[in-house]
Amino acid sequence: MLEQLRKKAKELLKNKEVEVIIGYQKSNNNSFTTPCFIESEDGVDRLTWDEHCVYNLSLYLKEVKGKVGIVAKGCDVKSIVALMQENQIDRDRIKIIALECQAQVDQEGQILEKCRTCQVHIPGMYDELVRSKTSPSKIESKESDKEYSVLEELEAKSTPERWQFWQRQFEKCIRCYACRQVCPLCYCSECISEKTAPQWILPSPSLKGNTTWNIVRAFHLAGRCIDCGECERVCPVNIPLRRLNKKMEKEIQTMFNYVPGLDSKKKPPLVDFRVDDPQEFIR
Amino acid sequence: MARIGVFVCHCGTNISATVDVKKVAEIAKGFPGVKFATDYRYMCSEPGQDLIQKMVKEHNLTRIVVAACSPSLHEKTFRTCTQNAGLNPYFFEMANIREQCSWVHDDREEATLKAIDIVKLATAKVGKNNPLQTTFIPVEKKVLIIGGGISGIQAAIDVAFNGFKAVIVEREPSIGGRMAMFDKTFPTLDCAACILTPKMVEVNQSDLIKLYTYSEVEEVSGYVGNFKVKIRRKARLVDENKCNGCGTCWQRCPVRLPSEFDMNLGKRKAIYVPFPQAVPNVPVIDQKHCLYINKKKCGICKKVCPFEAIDYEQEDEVIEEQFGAIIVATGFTMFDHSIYGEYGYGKYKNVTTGLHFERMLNSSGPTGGKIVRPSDGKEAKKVVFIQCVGSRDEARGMPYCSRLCCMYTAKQALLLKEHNPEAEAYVFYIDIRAAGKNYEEFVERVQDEYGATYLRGRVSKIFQRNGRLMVRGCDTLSGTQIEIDADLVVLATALIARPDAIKLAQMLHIPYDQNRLFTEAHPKLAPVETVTTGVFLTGACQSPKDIPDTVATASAASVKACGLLSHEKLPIDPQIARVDVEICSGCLACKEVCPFGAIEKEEIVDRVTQQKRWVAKVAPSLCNGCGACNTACRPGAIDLDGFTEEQIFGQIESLTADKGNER
Amino acid sequence: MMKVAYYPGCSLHSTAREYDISFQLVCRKLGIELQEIPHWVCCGSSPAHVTSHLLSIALPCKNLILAEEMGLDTVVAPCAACFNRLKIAKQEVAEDSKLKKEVQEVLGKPSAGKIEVKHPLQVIIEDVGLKKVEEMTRRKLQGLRVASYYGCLLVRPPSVINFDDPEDPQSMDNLVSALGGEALPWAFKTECCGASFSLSETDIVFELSGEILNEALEAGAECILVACPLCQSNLDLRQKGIEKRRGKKFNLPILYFTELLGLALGMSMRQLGLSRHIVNPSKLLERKLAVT
Amino acid sequence: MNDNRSVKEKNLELKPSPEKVKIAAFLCKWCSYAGADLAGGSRKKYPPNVIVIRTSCSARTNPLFVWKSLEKGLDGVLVSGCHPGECHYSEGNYHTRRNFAVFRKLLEYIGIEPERFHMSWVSAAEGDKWAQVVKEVVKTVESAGPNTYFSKKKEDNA
Amino acid sequence: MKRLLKKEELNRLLLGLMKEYDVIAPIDEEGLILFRPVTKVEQVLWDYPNSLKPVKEFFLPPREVLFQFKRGKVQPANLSLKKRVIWGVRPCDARSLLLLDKVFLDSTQDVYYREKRKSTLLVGLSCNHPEKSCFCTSFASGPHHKEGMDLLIADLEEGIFLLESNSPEGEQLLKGRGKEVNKIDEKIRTKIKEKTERKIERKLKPSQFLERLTNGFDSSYWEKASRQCISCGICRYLCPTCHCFDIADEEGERVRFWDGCSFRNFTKMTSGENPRFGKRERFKQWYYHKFGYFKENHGVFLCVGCGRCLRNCPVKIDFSEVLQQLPAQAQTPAREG
Repeated sequence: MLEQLRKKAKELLKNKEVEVIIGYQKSNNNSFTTPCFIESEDGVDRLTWDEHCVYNLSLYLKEVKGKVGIVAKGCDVKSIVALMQENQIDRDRIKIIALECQAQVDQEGQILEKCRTCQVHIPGMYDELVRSKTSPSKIESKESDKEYSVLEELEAKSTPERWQFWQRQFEKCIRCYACRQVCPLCYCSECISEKTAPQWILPSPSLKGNTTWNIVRAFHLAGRCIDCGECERVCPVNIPLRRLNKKMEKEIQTMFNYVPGLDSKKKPPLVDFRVDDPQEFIR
Repeated sequence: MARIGVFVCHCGTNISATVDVKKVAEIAKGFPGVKFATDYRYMCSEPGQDLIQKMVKEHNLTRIVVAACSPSLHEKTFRTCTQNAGLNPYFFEMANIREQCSWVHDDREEATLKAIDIVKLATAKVGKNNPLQTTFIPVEKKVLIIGGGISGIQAAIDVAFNGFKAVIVEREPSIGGRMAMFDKTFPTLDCAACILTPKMVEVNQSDLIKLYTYSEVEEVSGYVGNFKVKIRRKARLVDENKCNGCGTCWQRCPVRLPSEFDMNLGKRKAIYVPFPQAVPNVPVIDQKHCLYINKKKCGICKKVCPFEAIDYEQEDEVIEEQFGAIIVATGFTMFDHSIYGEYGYGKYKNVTTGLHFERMLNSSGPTGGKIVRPSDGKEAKKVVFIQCVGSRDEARGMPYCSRLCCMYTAKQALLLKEHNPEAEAYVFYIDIRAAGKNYEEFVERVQDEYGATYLRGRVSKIFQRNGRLMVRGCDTLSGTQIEIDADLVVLATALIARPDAIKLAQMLHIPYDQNRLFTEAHPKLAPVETVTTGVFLTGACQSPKDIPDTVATASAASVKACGLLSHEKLPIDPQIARVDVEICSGCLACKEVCPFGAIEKEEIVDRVTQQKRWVAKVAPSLCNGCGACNTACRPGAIDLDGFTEEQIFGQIESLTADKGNER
Repeated sequence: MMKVAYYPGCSLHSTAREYDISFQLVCRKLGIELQEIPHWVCCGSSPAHVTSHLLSIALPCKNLILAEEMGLDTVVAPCAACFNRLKIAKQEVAEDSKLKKEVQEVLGKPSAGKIEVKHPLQVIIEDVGLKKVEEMTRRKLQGLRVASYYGCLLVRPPSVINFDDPEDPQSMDNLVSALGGEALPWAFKTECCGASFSLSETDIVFELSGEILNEALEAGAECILVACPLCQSNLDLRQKGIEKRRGKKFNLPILYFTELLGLALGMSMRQLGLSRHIVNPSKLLERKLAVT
Repeated sequence: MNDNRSVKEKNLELKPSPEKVKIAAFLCKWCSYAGADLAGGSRKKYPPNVIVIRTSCSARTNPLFVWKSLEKGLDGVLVSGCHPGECHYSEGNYHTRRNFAVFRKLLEYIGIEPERFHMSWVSAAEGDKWAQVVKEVVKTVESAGPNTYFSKKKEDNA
Repeated sequence: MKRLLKKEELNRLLLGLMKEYDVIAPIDEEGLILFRPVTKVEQVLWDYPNSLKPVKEFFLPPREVLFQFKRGKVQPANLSLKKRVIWGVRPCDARSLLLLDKVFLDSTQDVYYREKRKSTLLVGLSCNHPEKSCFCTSFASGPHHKEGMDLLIADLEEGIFLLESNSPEGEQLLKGRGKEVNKIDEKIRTKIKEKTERKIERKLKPSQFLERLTNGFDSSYWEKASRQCISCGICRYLCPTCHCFDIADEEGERVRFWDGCSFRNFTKMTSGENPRFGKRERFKQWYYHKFGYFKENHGVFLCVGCGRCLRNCPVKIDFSEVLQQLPAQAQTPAREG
């Protein structure tokens, strides 16, 4: 697959379809895979593709100007679709080199939870598609592979227990905002956390401020987050952030039958409505 | 820092009865920013308002809080007063300590504590109020009148008289409404046609009034001064300009159908004019029954028409027009009495309603003025009138009195006796409601001079016995049961709202009550207005009314509408949305949720990066100030003046100040 | 096979024996197994609810409890007054928790809740169904002209009974047409017959029942069908007196709908106890139905 | 009332009794606020625990206001607007319904008792419904007890 | 003074400390190695690379209440706190405090910081198994340095520890404990020291950094180098020497809390003007402050080589690589990034 990727990237650069390609590379001295920006044809050889390409490169699209090529997995493509729904992406300047991706692994080599329930091993939208020759090895499915099984444990808890659990997690937060900065859908030039008049979110890492920050973040991503899992990966204090966003995804899917990141023409759920929306909770 | 003045009103005793107004004023002095607080018996009175203006000067106050009644009553009053005191009218907030405090709590201690919280909330909000300037929008000098009955006609005439253009949209082929069906009118026994037809002609001839008959309002958008209305002109299949109403076509038309105008007592043709004095006097083809339309046979009307006015290919036409104000005059419809088993479930032909009787009374009606039994056409000597059929019947969900049935029944009894002196009229009633001018005298005359028998009691059963209607009831005044073998029974059925009233209400965004009658802005102070500025109500669509009241409200509504149109431009509420382009990231979630299409995207050059980017832009004239965009905007880049984030945040904070945010 | 609790009520074991006999025979024929409620008590009809509301509710509740203890889910009460009392008691206890507590104190047991109260006419129309009845008829009514008289308790108050139409009921009429008779439309189906004034104020009964008989005659009836022992007795027992007072011959046999149904199902007049009627129905029935 | 104690002492003396729950109600000014006024007009009595914050439309009530109220110590929050189809701005309440259908799930998920957040549709003609809603809401919030989410634990600085 | 102690003797020392001081030591909290107050010896971790959050958090806390105010009454935070011991500090972290002292104690003294420093003893633990990302040796420090500590514990393996005091208080703690240190122990200790130092392969040449930086200030290289950075706060917050903070009022409290020059609003002024708005400027600032300005002002690099920024960067940026690829001469066009 790697040669195909490099060949396609070289082609795009050669006939000036793009000025820069955002991809993955092995950083030279150590064994890490990191994002990279290729601007010349011969730089293409630095491109790599393995199971450590966990980064969602679409977050760079808002800063990199001009004609851009981007190497994207199925989940990354979904976030590009979500960005298109919110007028953040001009599709014509983007060339998507999509890769068939079986699964990515974390630092300990374990398959990421999100890949177990992934429906987009073959990305839904692309300009170029790189398929793997050999038939991909099926990841042996575990019983916990149901879409929202990750939530069951917490949902089973009682309300006070859940409050204790999340208070314990939010207490650890140091407000480094890595979860916000890594998320492709957190593109606001001025986040509400920086508002001082009124001061919606207390800026210091107090328990009250952290709780409000995490609630606002979860609500602002409701119906938009495509579960690329980057926020949970980058959180230095291991707060299970995916479990917040996944819960919102589950509720929105049950109530409004909407799955984010599949159709760039569709209106995101929280700016849309149907006359027969559920209202059993309203007196 | 704001210098706030708090004025606590006693409202006579409405507030001071359960709220210790002195203590509220005293405590208010301690609130942040409050520099002056007092209480007074009637803040909305002249001296009350003078007090405010005096204190503003004395303590150079910059913000005013009046703790009294609901803003829906006196917010305007005090805004003007604040302006007269030299401050921006929006530097004022009302604390509702009457409807939402003194009137709903009886424990004095609790009511006072709550009043204090409400005042604290108002002071917190007023401290954050921005100075808003009223902006103005042009006014379309034309009134839309929905409904062409007597109320629509009268309104149109008055609007034209004031020199403004009016457009009547009438669903039926002709204007005239219910009144056109009547024979005489009470209490003067004027002939309905004699007093209605000249007004119909006046409407038709007036060059300021445009008639869209056989048409319906389909869509209303925009707001006061700038309503955009889509009107569907249903295809008449007759060209109005060519036809002069000679009538050759409907005389030769072979299809005979029951005439709805004559309450199915008479006949009409497939191409017909509902009644002789119809305005416009242009027939309409009933597409459901016309032979040509359905089976491509006949087509006589087209052949005989001297002016080629018939056009079978005519299509519905939807036109869009701009209006400054809308007067709703859609009238009423009759209660369906067939749900009453006692009166025979509508099975007996001779059990009719007031409108059937009216059509029989009418000389140009189906019976030429003779009162007959619909079953066999024989003359009806013994007629029983039954009042309150549907009205005042809680069990049928109809609690209200339809106000005018007692009067038209009396009139009909009188006319029955006039048409045939030997005829006997019996009226079963609960209470006679004759409150208008010369009404009571009229009913007395019908009983004394014309010998109508009034029986105070309900009818328990009507049944048939060898061709005659046996009416069983009781007369509570004599305490006996009565059985009358009647030729004809006339039910005074209730006046109810049109079946599609709710659809129209939602189109116009006006509220309606549980009886689907449109709700006026205020039952006493604004009976012909609605909460939606620019939309007015007249006639029975608001509640059942007789002709005198209908004409009165029609004139009132037209004066209100013309009052609006007499302004060159209209002040619009400055409490609308505002975008902070520094923060806006151009996601346009606000544009998606805006019900009025008031938000568009705009390309600007970023101040810091000097690069082009998209941001949202609000069109002040279109924005109605709902604030949906505020919630949709994640970074909080769009704010709604009058209900800004800071104001609401300040209110929440003041509410929880005593809860102690100390840890 | 449908099992149903049977509440006969005082009149079906006395003045209305033929209603009981015909009902039992018809049920056996139609496959309905009746189990009389052991130790049933008075249903608390008019004498009770005039004196004490609690008594008028506790009595029927007692019967409902007894029926429920038989483990059946429906109780049938042929007499319209009993049917009415059971229905009203069940609804009032369900809606008024204070009353429910009082009844529980009086009866010493939690009051009944789940059992359904039905009238035999309802069971025949709703559970057996007219189609099946039609298939089982062996003797058509040969166009016998019948005026069905429902009385004032069988279909009212509609909010509690909610069976058939309170103003113009059709269930007996449908039964008659299904059996081949001619159901006459007439207006006095639910007019009051004078009920229990029969003893204390007999001339009221003469007046009211007279109206009913006269109206039925006017409508061309050959006989009147009833579903309540009291209606039957007023129209039947008092018919002679009424004829004397009005100076007009009626000679209208007053039959229970179960008797007519029995005849249609092939039973004989004697079996159905028709001989007990004051106005003798045998001449009419022999002429019309050729039945002995 | 001629005591001469300074305002500050008096202010403190009027501390509301702690166990009385305090509830904020965000009412849309066209329907629910008018309904509350009608309840006043018809002298319907209901408990004083609910304080009204008037908004232009229920759609203006940002779920963040609800969280901010709970975070700052209020015991319950009620959001009320016009019945669907009757919104003065025609679609406002549809958006409110969706926003809070999602937000209430988030609140419950992180451990806020469901008894603390309520929504209702109250029209301008439903004075008695407003009184009824207030009574029910106050009873339910009282069952959840005072809001102690952020108040009892000492915030440590270390 | 140097002494040799066995493991249980060391535990007894720790127990003794617990009675007299608040002892803070590294523990494993749900997989995160953090310094926390401890009350039982078993809680204390012994073999761990380094904590996630540096000991800076006990001197410049992530959030600190400067004073409280209510209705015009101000109530300053009480500065005096119970004497405490931070046990198991790594040499790089201990040295970082010396750098922070230059910022908070040199010219104007930060009273909050000073009181915390005064009432804290540092008992260090030398590293025998450094991480691959460690490079303390490149910044005048080392796995066995005792700079900035009161007492250093060197693990001689086989359960024997060589304790060396580095301050009067350190000496106080050591008095009368364990055995004398003889030559052989000294030799074992220096052998382990050299072995660990050799384990640290990552070598940097910070000397050229200053010169490269001064030349490359306007180089377009920074545009390319900064593209990969997502401007989060991790490298700033977890760096033991980064000390920027913001101050805000929160519900009646004036609080000081960590801030990072990576954030866009770090230099946003009230007027809306923002000198370092772009990612390029903000990315550069970290390098110039640590290896440029601080070196010029205080003569020493603001880095102790603990490697936290390399381990925790979400996009795996290695600052040493960035600096090495910064073109030596300003004018040569930027080489392919």
